Amino acid sequence: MVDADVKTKCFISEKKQPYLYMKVSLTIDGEDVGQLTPVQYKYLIMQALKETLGQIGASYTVDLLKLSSNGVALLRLPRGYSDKLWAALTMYGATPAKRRCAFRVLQVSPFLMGLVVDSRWQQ
Amino acid sequence: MAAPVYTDMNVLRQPNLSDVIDLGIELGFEQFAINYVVSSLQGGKGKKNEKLIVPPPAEVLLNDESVRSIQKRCASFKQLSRLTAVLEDASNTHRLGAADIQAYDIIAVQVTNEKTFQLACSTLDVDIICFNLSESLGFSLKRAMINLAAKRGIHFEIVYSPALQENTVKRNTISNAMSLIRAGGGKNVIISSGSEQPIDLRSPYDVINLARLFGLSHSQAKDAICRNCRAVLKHAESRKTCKSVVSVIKSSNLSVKEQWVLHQKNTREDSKKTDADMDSSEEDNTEDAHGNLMDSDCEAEMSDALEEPEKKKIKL
Amino acid sequence: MATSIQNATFLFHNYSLGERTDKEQSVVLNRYFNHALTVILPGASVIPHPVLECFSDQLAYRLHRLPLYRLIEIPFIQAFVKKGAVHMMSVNTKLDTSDCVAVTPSGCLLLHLTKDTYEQLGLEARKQTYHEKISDIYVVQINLLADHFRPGKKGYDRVLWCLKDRLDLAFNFLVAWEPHDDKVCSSSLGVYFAEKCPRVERVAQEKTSRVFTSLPCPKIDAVQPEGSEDGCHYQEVFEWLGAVACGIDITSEDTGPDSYTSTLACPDPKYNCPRGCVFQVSGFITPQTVLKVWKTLREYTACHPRKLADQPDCAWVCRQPRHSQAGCTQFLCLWR
Amino acid sequence: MVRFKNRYILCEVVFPDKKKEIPRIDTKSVYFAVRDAILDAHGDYGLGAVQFSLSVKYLNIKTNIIIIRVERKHLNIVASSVVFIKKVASHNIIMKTLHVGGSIRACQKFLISYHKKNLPLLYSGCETEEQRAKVMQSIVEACDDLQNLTSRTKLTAPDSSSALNNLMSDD
Repeated sequence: MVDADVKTKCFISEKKQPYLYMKVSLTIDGEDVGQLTPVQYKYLIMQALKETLGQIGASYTVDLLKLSSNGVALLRLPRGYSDKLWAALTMYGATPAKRRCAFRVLQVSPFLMGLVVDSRWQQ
Repeated sequence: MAAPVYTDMNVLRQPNLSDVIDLGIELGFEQFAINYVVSSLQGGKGKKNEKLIVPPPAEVLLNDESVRSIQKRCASFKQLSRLTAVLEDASNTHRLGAADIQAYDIIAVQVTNEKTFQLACSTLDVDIICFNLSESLGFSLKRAMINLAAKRGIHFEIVYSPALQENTVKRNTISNAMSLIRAGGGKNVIISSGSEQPIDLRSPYDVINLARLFGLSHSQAKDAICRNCRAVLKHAESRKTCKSVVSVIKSSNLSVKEQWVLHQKNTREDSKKTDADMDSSEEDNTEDAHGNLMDSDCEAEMSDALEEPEKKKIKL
Repeated sequence: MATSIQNATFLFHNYSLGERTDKEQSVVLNRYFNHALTVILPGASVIPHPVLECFSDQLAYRLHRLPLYRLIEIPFIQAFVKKGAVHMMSVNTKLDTSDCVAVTPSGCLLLHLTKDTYEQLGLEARKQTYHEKISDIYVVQINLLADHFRPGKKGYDRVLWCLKDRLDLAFNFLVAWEPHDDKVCSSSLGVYFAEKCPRVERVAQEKTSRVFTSLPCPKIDAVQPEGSEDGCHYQEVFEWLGAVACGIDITSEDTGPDSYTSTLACPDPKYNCPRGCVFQVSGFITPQTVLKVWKTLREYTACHPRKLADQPDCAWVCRQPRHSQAGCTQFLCLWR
Repeated sequence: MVRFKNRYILCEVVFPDKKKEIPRIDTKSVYFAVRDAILDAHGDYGLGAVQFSLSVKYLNIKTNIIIIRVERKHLNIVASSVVFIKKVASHNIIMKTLHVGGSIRACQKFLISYHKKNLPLLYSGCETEEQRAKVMQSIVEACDDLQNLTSRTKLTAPDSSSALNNLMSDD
């Protein structure tokens, strides 16, 4: 409902946004990542966190917002710990089944809207 | 000199090298140093006189054809040859000065104990010092030594790909990288993949973030895969041009775009006293020509490439 | 990309329908380079046709390897910079490691140079600072519209010489032109550059639209956007909009506060929207087009009061020298 | 010259199982217990960050007081992990963090005042007259010390090991 007598206002948020959103792609050596269910995908993320950051690292809420069929996922991380969580994903190199794997971050944004399109165009 | 681009200073020479580089380019790297590792500077074990055989850099690098096909996709792609020698002891280090080793773009040594570490930091003429980060070092990294090496323009390398596989290795890598960064204050560090397989590679931004985990600030982390790599290249270049960052070329060899230097000089001769003795008719050097326009900046660049005051200037 | 996450401020403008101000226009017009535009219309089953029409007459070109000195040639300045708004920026250049160039509608040529290029080029520049930190980026600003910027003057000759004779600077550009005079076709820019660089091609606009059914939507309190009993906080709403634009399914059982995979949910209070649509255009979009879309939507929303239209114009600051906050992406959320 | 700043965590090992004799623990087993706890709570990053500086500096087997050294920057990692230690060398234990100090001396000072405060508790637990008299004497001494403390602003640090041993021998 739009009120006619609402005055034009500008709000400026705090500098630190509560979340960090990122687009990551997962590759597993010799395996089709498209077959992974969201639960499996999330499990791998939790493994990655647990390995590098331990139980405390695994206790941060990392949300798997969307999983595409090519192993690309949208994640939401708490802002304050995003550096460590990101590094933990980077450092993850082998799945529990001893297959080599890699999480690679494609895009990062403090707003979910920023991940709608990638403006770094490829030719 | 090329602008600082994202560089991976350590890609191992092995059969599926081109796959690694393909992926590296896709991820955003533009420069790669292809690494050839010499496990010992001594040749064969049996005979004393048997010499170490080092392949010429051309054999290590990708051939022209594949370079051209890569450059179609990424115009700024560049490959560099790098030789890493593992130093078990202080003997045979003179081999590093031999022509076949000097033919490589970058020369690195992997130190294994305190003695070789000190030697490499203080006297050896190398560009990069690396460690086996997957085990505990067994000696302490002295700040004085690291500062000395930094002063000589030598960089320290952190290789991340071994850490991706095993937990103990990961832990030791983090620990060693942190103590290296703590001792050196985060200066003169480069981070490279050391990858054998494409799956070991991470994108530049991942690496920057990883470097922050090791204790670098954001700008230092970026420098670690960007500006410091260029500094390594400049240092390597200086090794070839009689230990100096000033190189001399004949004025007749100047390209058309650089010819202005000569005319500029003639009109401005009186403005610069220091340049008066450099007669521009015979020889000139491009670096100094910029000095005419922007002294301070040029000097800043020189010092960031090589912080070695006594070698900085050369009498012409 | 990486630097962008350090500090990101979210600006939220709350406009009333009744009030007609120029403020909103300036907000849109000051974001020169736009890459994509997303329109979310809960309640509408199709994208209104007038919205689609807004994009039809905007042309954008991609120029391959255009030498930089072409941008300071007098014919270009006379014919285009002075007679319209030129939106031009280099592409496939990373703001943090390579040189970037842009021409703004205000007639300013901006060169974002790395230290190396700066030192070789020999033009006066100031050091770029952001977040109180000094970076290694140097910014050269050249006002193309200045009276004294013409051949024969010292300044012009110097710039021309630097760009033409000292360094071979050539970039790939994206360019769009909005002439002041409506009778002039904006395609003449493409024709002009066809002779100046190896290849010119039109930038295709990618349009996608999606229809959703039965979606929980947050309620909005226009008086108190910072959250109240019958309205969600604007940041929550913005997140929700992002989720809808990204095509995230927030209704499935997998998501919710107790879920293993994701805890994202529609903020409270909410209502269920039976249908809606998402429309997205990507390409090189001028602020004028954005404004046009917005004005169209305003009329549209006026007839359907229960509408929520927003345009996060994903301002492409990624390589936008002018507003560069180290490659951060700014958003503009206009809102009814 | 910048030096590496450390923090020292003073902990008391409490044995929840009521047993006659107190189990013996050694520095090594405590070190590994701390190490495993860090690995579990903070993973490879946590351990990697502290393993350079982590060490068990002091262990008193009579009072079960330990001092753990760690680099100042990563104090949190260790301090938060110590809480999770349940076992040392197969004995059930609880780690009770008493104090965090910038030097061993600061910890020692704290420890002495801590023990002095706890002397009355010991008194009530004494079984023979002889012990009781000894503890009483210690309490009197401690009170004197405390008075001295208030009268003099500067504390002359007693020889740490002997002072501790004096207190311990009362047990």
